[in-house]
Amino acid sequence: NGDNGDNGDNSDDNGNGGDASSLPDLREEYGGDDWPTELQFVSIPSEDQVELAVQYEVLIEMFEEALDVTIESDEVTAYAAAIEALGAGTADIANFGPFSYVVAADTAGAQSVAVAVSEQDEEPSYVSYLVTLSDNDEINGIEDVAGKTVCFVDEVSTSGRLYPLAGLMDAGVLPQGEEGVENEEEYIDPYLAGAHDNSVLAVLDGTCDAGFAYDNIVDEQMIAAGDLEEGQVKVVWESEDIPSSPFAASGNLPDDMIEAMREILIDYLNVEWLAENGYCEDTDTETGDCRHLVPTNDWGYTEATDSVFDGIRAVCEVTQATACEG
Amino acid sequence: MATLTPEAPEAPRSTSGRHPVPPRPAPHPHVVATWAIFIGLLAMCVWSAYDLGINPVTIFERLANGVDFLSRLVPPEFPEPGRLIELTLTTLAIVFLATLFSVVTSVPIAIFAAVNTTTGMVSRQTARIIMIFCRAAPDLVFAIILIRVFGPANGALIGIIAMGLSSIGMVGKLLADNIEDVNRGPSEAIQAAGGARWQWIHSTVIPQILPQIIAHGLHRMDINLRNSVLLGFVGVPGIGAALSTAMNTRQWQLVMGLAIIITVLCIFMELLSGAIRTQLMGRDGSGRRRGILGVIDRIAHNNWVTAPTETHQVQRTRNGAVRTSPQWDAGRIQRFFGWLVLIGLVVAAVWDIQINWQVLTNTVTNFPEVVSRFFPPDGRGLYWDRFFPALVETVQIGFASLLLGLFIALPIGAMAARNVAPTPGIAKFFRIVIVVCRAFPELVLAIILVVILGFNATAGVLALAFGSIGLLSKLVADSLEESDTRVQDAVRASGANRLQTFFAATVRQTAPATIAHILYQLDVNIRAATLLGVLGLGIGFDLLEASTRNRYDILSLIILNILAVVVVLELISMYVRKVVR
Amino acid sequence: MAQSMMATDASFTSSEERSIQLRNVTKQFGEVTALNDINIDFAPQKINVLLGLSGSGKSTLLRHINGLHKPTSGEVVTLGTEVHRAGARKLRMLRREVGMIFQHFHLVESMSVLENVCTGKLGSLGGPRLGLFMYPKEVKEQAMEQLARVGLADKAFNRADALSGGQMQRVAIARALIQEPKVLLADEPVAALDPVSSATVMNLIGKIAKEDNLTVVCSLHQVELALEFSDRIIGLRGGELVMDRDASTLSLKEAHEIYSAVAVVTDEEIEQQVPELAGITTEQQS
Amino acid sequence: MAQSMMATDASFTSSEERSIQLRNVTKQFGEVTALNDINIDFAPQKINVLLGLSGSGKSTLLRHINGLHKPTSGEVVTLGTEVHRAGARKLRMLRREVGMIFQHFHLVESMSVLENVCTGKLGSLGGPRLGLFMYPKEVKEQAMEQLARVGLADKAFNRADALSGGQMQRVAIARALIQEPKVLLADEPVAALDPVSSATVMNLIGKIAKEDNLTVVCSLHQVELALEFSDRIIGLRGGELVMDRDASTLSLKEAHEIYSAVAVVTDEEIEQQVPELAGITTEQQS
Ligand SMILES: Nc1ncnc2c1ncn2[C@@H]1O[C@H](COP(=O)(O)OP(=O)(O)OP(=O)(O)O)[C@@H](O)[C@H]1O
Ligand SMILES: Nc1ncnc2c1ncn2[C@@H]1O[C@H](COP(=O)(O)OP(=O)(O)OP(=O)(O)O)[C@@H](O)[C@H]1O
Ligand SMILES: [Mg+2]
Ligand SMILES: [Mg+2]
Repeated sequence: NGDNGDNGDNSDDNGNGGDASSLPDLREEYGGDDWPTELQFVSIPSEDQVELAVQYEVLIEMFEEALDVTIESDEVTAYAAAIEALGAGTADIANFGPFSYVVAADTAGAQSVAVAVSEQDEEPSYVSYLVTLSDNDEINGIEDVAGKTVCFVDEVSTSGRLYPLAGLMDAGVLPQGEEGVENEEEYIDPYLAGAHDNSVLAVLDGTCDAGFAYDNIVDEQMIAAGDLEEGQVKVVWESEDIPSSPFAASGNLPDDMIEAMREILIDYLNVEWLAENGYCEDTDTETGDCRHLVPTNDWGYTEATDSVFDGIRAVCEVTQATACEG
Repeated sequence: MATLTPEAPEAPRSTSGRHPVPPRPAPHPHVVATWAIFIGLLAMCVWSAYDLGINPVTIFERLANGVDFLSRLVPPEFPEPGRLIELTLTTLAIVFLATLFSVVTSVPIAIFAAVNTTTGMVSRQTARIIMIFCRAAPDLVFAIILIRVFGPANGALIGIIAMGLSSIGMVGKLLADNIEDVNRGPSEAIQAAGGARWQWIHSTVIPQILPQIIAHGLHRMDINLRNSVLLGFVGVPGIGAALSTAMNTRQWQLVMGLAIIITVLCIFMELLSGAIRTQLMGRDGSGRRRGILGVIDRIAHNNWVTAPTETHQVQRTRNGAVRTSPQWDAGRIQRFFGWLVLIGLVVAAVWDIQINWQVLTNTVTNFPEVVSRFFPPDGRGLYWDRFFPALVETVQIGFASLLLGLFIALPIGAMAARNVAPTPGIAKFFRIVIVVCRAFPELVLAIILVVILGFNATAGVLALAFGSIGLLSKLVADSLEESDTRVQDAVRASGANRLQTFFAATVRQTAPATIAHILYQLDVNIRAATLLGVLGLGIGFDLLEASTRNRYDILSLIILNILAVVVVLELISMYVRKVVR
Repeated sequence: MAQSMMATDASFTSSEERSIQLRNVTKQFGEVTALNDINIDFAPQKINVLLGLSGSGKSTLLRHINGLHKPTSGEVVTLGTEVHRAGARKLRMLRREVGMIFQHFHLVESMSVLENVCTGKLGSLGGPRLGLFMYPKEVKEQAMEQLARVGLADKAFNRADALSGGQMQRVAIARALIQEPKVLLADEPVAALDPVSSATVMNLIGKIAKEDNLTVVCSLHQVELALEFSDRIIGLRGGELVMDRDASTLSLKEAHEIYSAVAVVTDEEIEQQVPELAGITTEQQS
Repeated sequence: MAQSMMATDASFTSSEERSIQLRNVTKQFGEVTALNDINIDFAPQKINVLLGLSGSGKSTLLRHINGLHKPTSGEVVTLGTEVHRAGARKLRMLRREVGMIFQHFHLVESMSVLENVCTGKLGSLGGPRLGLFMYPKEVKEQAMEQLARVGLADKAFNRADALSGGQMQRVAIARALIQEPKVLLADEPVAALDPVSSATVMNLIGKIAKEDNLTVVCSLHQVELALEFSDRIIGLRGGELVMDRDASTLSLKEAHEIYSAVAVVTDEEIEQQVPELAGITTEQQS
């Protein structure tokens, strides 16, 4: 490996440009003779993902080398199928959205390995927005949407449905029933737009008075795509922090193997280590070339025990959403 | 010519040596080309299956492992009745309006496309290009584009237009063929009486193809009902959307329940359209009409319809005026109520889907701007690494599933044909098998298979192969039944047995039709393979991804790629069908 | 217009006297010469029968009269209209006055008998019609009347395909009559019918031609029928006029000569088709 | 077998003398009686023609001879086989010796002429064939020979649907001949053909029947052809035998009587179909 084209010659801050030997042989270190030698990896485009194509090449390369395995990789959109596959043993490792991870953990025994973060010591999280047209004077907070048409993303969206529901309950717009959301239609006019940008588009064309979408789509993506002009909408509410997309492994894998994976992600797969070992040059997490080697265009990975996702479980508890059922 | 002398009629004729079989003349270049195409396609099928790693042994092993998952599908769970009815009505309304839209637009397009009714070369080619384009683009593609135009609020409208547009290709093509096959005598008679073009088209061509218009409409409604399931995954409301949600929330029992509902609806639709078609085609052997019309006929005959019997007297009504409208017999009642029901259905369906007119007018004004964003197509450097291999995988899935499907579909089709099956009971049994296979949504099957078999093309290939049982066996069975039985008689009269007659007369008669059906199935499979994108297979995955991430330039590049593949295929099969007749 | 006719040929007289004139009409279909320099006039109010083998050019000649074919060279004048140079509008005007019936009736089988008859009137109506209800009441009444004439008033609302062949041809006649034509062209009107129906239909054409003073040009295969119903018999062979006789002057004996002259197959023709047959027979004899 | 025949009817003799015998054959299709108590014997090596109107039962009778239909009651013995009670195997054995040709030829249109002829031999070959290459060389040579006999050797590799009607019928004849039949059944072999082709085909059948000593049973519509080519003429009307004459004893005059007895329409029949016609004519005259 180490043929990452554009670095090569002028690597002044580290001398050993792209040397494979810098990765330890973890299989030997952990004594993993009983580890499987073939792994099935499924990747699901996560909600907060910006780029069309996520580059898992470096990750897979590093896993294959350090764990001495071969990895078969597939992309899917239907993450229900991914969860089932993890449970059925036809898939071993996967990157999940935060919410689907919770379901996978609770029903299919998935284990969180690590979470991507955009700065080294940052919290691994993002938020959901409630937006409305800038010139809408009636809606200035989440409590103002009572009786209005409100756009959600879909039944199973963490930031586009679950956290917003919890927020609406918190603000007293929706009552907190025994069974979670009850008779939602009596209090607001809910509308499932199908996607985050559709939710914003629906606000723009007047279908909805206000809509939920995650931060990045409003702040960057739709503006870049030309669907939205700066200042067209205003953000009237932000959700609590939502944990970012974790990298998970099947609970059927040996524990020490999962531990070894965690070591790779946390200790090695970050812009600093990659730059030091000649994979790339610029460690800047906004502009540098190293960030492209981290699958989610972030700094790297950080520890995420299962309890990080308790926030989502709590939201599930509050909202009793069907999506949370296993 | 010694053999012809009356004195030696018993002389062993073959030993005369006078009539060796002459060398077969060199085949026509078109025939050679067609064989080359066949061999190429077959090689493509085998290579695809090999390259995708389709391996029957592992398939069976894994299917055995899947039993655990299957147990979670039962017992099926159904939505509460109110919701169920609402969903069903929405789906039916969308499917009905989409079909109506396509039929109404197809008729004029077909008239321009048919050689005997077109107004000129330019309009003919234009009409044909429109049809090819509509055929080539899967409805999912139309839906993805339209969702950008109409906004998410008008999901039903998007479904109607998307399915309507993609139906125009097929319905228009079939109708154009029908128009070309129409008896031209009546048209000529009207021309000879001084009728102008649009007069004779209206008065002779359209009445002659009216039964076909309705039959194709009903047939297409069948197909659209199945397709509507898929459109549910991109936001078209109805059962498909419910299925999508159930699947995402992993309520597998509900998924099963909804799949059963869709299957039942499809069977119901199939029966209904079959019944309507037989009604249209008229009377049974004894001259009496079947079903409800027969009842009306009999009532009418006994009681209140008095058809005048005087052959040389102008018919008069009770008050002495010349009768110029038909009596209210079964036929007129049927026509009258037929129209009434149609209009009623349109009104009900339009009301049911609740178009959001205000949003619609807002969004339609955006149309040019939205469309302009699709240009120029651009792969952003991902084409060769990502999209092209995905496209190849999609095509491979199409081919491999055809190969697999042939092994299953051809024998089933043969057994379902009444004139081939050993007993009528067997034919009937396989007919039922076909109907059920046809009705079960491929997509649901694909998802189940993906879970069981893992994330590889095998699941998609199996699902599509299963789908070809429904379509291909039916077409094969129908064309076997339509073969000219008198030819079979002739071969039988020379003492040939059942099997010999089947191969010599029946198979050879239907071979051209069967080849056309197989090519059509390939077409269908490749288009369906793009739709497997919702499971992450092939180019369809990138299509959906580009759509959700607003990459319009990539979206249009992928669409152009899909169109190119389907059009190339279409041209090949058009050529082959022309040579093989 | 009369002037231009005169100019081309001095023998052309007013359309009163000769309702249809063909002058040096030749028609080529690719390499096939379907009509070869045909000159013929049809006087008004007479029944003319064309006799000839299949492929002799009967249909082609008939279709020149109302402009369904245009001559490769030569001139056709029908009811004063120069068919060979008429444009689409002019042809439609002419065709309103020329009824035509065909061997295979050419009815729209899925349509009611009454509506089929009404379609004959389309030439004089503007705009397309998509159903019986779209025709004016007068047209429908006229259609009823014509159906009564051909003895099918009781079948007016039947579908056309529920009729027998003879009845279908009578409907086709009614469709031609509703045009109130001056000329009736009939292309083998009874070739597809059984003997009973043939007789009925030919009877009917003869009767109506008398009643309405029609000029009839009719192609036939059967010499007996031709003799019985025509004023004049014209024989065609290979696109050429080989005979033109007044029917009233013909005896039954002469009729058979006509038949053999026009329609019976010669040995050469058979041998032409299967050259080996002759050869084989000879060998055998030797 | 001969015994059982004797038992049923003393007049049954050996199959040498009478190659086809029908005894009291009645055939019902639902309510229609297609054949009504027919008794007839066909002597070997003679050409027999069935004359009759459409629906008179000609096809039905022919199809009884090789067991394509079974009688509702009565007995059919062909070449010594009791057709009315033969099982599938026995029928196949019989059919190898009985060639049959049809009005519409019934060729597989997408197949080559040569292969079409070869299918006639299937009865004597084991197993299904899916292409010309699957037939033994001898069969193909025989087929070529028969094609040469009917004058179509040069068309052997044409597709059957590229031929004219007369040529198709000759291919069908070759297909029947390759069976080396003793009996040739022909169901209106020329009804779909023009006069020239008809004459060719009938000539050919006559010639071949002589050469190969065939027993021919052929249904026809045309009395002239019947007279020219047959040894015996049998008239059917409404499923009943109404005439049975030796052709050689018939004069041309008698032939016309035959025609009127069997095929010409009576005035009553015309009036039955269109009672009004008569009425109107009277009205007009009055
Ligand atoms: N549209 C056409 N294109 C090419 N050739 C034609 C066409 N119409 C007629 N012919 C040819 O012209 C010749 C005369 O044909 P025509 O139909 O006038 O004969 P016909 O006497 O009416 O014969 P039939 O009794 O079969 O109707 C034939 O050789 C025929 O093949
Ligand atoms: N398979 C059948 N089912 C029912 N009725 C039949 C069948 N075959 C023949 N018939 C009837 O039997 C009668 C005799 O028919 P057949 O075909 O033998 O007449 P045909 O003399 O051959 O007439 P054509 O000249 O029209 O061929 C007709 O009334 C016909 O309708
Ligand atoms: Mg003609
Ligand atoms: Mg018959």
